Amino acid sequence: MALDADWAERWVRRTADAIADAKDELTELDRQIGDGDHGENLDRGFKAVVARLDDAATESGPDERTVGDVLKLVATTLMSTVGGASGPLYGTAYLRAAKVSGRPQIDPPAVVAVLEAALEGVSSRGKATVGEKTMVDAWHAAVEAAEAAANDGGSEVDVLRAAAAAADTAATGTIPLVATKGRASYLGERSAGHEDPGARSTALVLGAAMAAALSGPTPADPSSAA
Amino acid sequence: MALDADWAERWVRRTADAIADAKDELTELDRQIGDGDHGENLDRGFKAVVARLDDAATESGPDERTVGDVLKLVATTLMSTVGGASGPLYGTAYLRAAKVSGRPQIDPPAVVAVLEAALEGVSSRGKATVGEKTMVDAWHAAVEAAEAAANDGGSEVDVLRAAAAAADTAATGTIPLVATKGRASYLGERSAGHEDPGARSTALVLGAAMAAALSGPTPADPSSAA
Amino acid sequence: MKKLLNDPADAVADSLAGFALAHADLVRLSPAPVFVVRAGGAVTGKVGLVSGGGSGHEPLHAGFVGDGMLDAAVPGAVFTSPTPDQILPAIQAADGGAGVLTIVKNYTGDVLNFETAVELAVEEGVEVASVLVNDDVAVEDSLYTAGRRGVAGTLAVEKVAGAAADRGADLAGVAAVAERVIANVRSMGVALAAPRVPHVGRPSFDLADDEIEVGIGIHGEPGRRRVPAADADAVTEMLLTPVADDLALARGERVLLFVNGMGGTPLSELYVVYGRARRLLEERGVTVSRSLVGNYVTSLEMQGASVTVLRLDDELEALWDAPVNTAALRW
Amino acid sequence: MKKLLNDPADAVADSLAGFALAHADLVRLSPAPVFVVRAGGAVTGKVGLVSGGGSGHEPLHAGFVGDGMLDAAVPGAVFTSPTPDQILPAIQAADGGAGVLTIVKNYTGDVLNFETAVELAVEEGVEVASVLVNDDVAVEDSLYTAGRRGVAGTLAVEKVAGAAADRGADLAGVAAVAERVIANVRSMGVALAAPRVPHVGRPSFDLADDEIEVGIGIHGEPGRRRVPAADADAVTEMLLTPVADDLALARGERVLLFVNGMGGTPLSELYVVYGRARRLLEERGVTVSRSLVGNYVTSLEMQGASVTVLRLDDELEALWDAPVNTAALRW
Ligand SMILES: Nc1ncnc2c1ncn2[C@@H]1O[C@H](COP(=O)(O)OP(=O)(O)O)[C@@H](O)[C@H]1O
Ligand SMILES: Nc1ncnc2c1ncn2[C@@H]1O[C@H](COP(=O)(O)OP(=O)(O)O)[C@@H](O)[C@H]1O
Ligand SMILES: [Mg+2]
Ligand SMILES: [Mg+2]
Ligand SMILES: [Mg+2]
Ligand SMILES: [Mg+2]
Repeated sequence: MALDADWAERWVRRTADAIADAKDELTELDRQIGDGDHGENLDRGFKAVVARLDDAATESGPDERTVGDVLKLVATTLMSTVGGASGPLYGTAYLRAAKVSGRPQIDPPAVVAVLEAALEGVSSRGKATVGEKTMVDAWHAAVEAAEAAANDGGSEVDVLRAAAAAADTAATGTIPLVATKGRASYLGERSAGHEDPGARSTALVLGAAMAAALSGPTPADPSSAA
Repeated sequence: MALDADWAERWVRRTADAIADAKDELTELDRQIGDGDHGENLDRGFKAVVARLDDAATESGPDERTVGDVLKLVATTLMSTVGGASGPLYGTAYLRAAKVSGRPQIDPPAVVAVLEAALEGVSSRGKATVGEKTMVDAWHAAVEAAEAAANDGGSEVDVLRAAAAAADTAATGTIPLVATKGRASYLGERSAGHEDPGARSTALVLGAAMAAALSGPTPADPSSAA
Repeated sequence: MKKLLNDPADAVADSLAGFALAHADLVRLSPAPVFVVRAGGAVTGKVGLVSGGGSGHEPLHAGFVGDGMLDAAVPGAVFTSPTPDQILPAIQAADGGAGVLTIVKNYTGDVLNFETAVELAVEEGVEVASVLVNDDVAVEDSLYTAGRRGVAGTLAVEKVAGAAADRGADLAGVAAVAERVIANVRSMGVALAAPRVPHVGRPSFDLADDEIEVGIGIHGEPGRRRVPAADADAVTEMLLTPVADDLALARGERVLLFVNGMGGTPLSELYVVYGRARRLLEERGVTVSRSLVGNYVTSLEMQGASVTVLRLDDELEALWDAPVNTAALRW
Repeated sequence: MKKLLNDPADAVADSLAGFALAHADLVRLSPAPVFVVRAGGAVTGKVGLVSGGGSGHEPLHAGFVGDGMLDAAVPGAVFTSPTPDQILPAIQAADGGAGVLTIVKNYTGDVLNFETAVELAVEEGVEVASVLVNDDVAVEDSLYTAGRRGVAGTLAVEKVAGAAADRGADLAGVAAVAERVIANVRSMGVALAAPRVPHVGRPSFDLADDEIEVGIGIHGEPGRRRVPAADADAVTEMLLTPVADDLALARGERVLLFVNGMGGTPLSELYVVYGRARRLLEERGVTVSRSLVGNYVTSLEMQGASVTVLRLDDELEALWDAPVNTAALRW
């Protein structure tokens, strides 16, 4: 099953649901070592993305979108609605990802390229490297695992499953770290012992990507009605 | 045993002790239906009175003071240190009481006159009458009881015991009343069910007067060392 | 109970000492008896304005000493009116030969202590007039109360009377304009959380998480009634409606709308209240031609706000607009 | 959680609407995308000043829009930096042809969002310079942090740069004077109780009754360390000492001393802190020649305060003294 614009839209809608469900958890993580708004920020952003997708869905005509078209819409919407650190970071991630996915369908190596582009976007924008207790840790682990799965000849789903699992582990792995980037760095040693909220939300984003790939289009999905 | 300036000084010192002991209780009563400062106000005032008495006590020479001299010192000190409603009210009470006790010693009818003058001072200054849930209720009851005791030929102690007991009962009697004067009147019906702090402090003042009369001068009393 | 204070007994003195240092260009502090006077002292030929009351309402009153407003302020202990021995020298210090107006908030304690001081000042040869501010519509002015309290409307009285004195009005004239403000200003307040008096160590009243206290004063007194917590629009209506009704505002009139913070509520919330109060006035056909929003007549760190409306005419508007230069109000 | 708000999601919009109505003589509000601009718009030939950041710090920044300070302010959601699509039109609205200086508090979010907006503005042909305010000595500026935060010192940068722009300095000149303030201003803050973000429903951090949080920022972030509660003198010393040390103040120097309230602490307590901080500076042989005390850079209703010191010279003093007419700062 190839990953197309429909998949991208399902991914984004599932992300919005996952973020909404985890809103309080993300905010609580951010309350511990940040300013307690990460869940609220992303929820506001992804709700806006879904609203724009809904608007677009009511337009008629065949779906001629590329994967990149959907990701670009996500990028610009997040940039203009999230604010904070995570707005520009996720915005840049989706923007770079969109640039390498301007095709109707993407295969496993292209999925890896999408994740690599996202990682590159986050790290160049935020100037963080692995181990600084940020979302970079989750994106980085995801890219490595995705590459390995693709090299092993895995399917799109295999690649995304590997990425999601690695991001989840990496998010948990931020717990003992001392933050040296972002708001948590103000706490110094006191930041250790808490999970980084951005790494956790990255794991949710990638989990949604895998689930969207697994589920395929369904008639109940408004995006497939267009 | 006649009541002289020494008695007046013992009265005032005992009042200061009684107020200090009851400070939190008075403040709590005032917190319920006022602004929570009555105990603090009176404690500040009577501590200042005691400080002035201590200063005076270090002066040598025979005690030529009248009862009124001591009460006047109390009046002016309270007026300049208590503030709030109770400062001028108690201040005027002691000032008027001082005016009718400018003698070295006072007998039972003179004790009644002192209490009457105090009541007159409070009511003329505060324009409250009996039943408005103020200290007037306690002073008024004290005067009536004192008169009755004096008419019955009671001693100074008898008169003060009657006054103190009546003030105590009257203070408790303010509980069901709805205040129509002072800060508690702002509460309307909500003021019912709480004892008036000023009526309670009046009962303490009169209790101290009786105790001072009962105890007599003792060598341990600094005022008798002069 | 955590506060940025040293010995609670020194709270007022420490605070005034800092205030006087920070605003040495505007005020001078008399440490004993305690009062604050305009840096240059009395202005010869100008009516002097003196106000005062319990501390805990900062910036009221000391923050309003300066050009175009008060000449002296007399702070008592926290929530306790000052004593005559403080008020008397403040009156004398404010007297530039044209007499002094005392502006007293209507509380038994303030009334009695100012009364005594004024008596003494008159004996000393100072010409004194007094006005009582009683703008709080939460209290019915009847035989069954000590009368309406003076709350945030006091600021308007002090500002307008100060401008009249600056313009050269005589004592009767300044008193008359002050009375005109008093006759046309009304307020009502709400508390979401009680203040904590330094030496008391606990909140002045107990309020559940879903209750608010409507019709509160500025001394941590409980209010007229306790109602379930509501949103800003609903709460604002509870405050604005009795104020506007009591003023009997007619269509076409114009007013000053003053939303005052009680000390512990964020400024951003005061603007939410302001916006709603303004719409409610506009719905009544009343024009808001002047506005003030901020923490001016506070009750320590009480959370809550009050809404004050002053009916304006050309003269009051001009006096409101006249220059003022004090620590807390300046234009 | 009681607040004077309607739907928490509308908190910022409702508050700004009220703010714009109350100060229509000074500012105009763009509702979508949200920003606040000086009533008259950009001043032709004058360098425009734009700042912004998360809401919840009121009166910062919108309260400083007006003559002699900011030309536009961009408020984000509570404690969340604004987005480029708000910042860009604010920059454009502030541009009077002489270029725009953006004054950004050093937080990753603000930096990234302003960076993007500035890029876009430059593409649109606006000349833009930017400065980063990072006055908070509680955070070490090292490889291991996101760098010092921008806190109350931001007010001084905005005031002084605003005066320089008013005087006719060009963009490079205004940026240079802003950098000079940044190089000479340091702050440190303490919290006694945490703020409560509208949509969160509980305090931003948990603090026991006998603990204070030293080295806090203005976003409800926990501070550098938690210490037992202490009196005002001791707490003030914890704030002033690192500030003065970091500035390496020498005897004979003169400074602005700014004691800033976090929103929920009574003004009277701020003056207690001011008095102590001033004595500590004087003990170091430093003269306090300018002072500011009040709630200017807040953190909703957080209880606490910060101490800011700005090293002054003749030029900075003159720019500080220059006239300013904004909702929150006026002289
Ligand atoms: N420089 C950075 N590089 C990468 N990620 C970062 C950086 N700074 C912050 N983050 C991520 O952003 C998350 C916080 O996002 P959010 O709470 O929405 O923004 P803010 O910190 O502005 O409130 C952190 O948990 C972290 O993962
Ligand atoms: N008009 C009045 N006449 C008589 N007593 C009064 C009057 N007003 C108040 N009081 C008394 O004063 C007491 C309050 O004193 P206090 O708390 O010290 O002053 P304040 O009310 O100014 O805080 C009340 O309990 C009441 O007994
Ligand atoms: Mg955050
Ligand atoms: Mg009281
Ligand atoms: Mg009192
Ligand atoms: Mg944030």
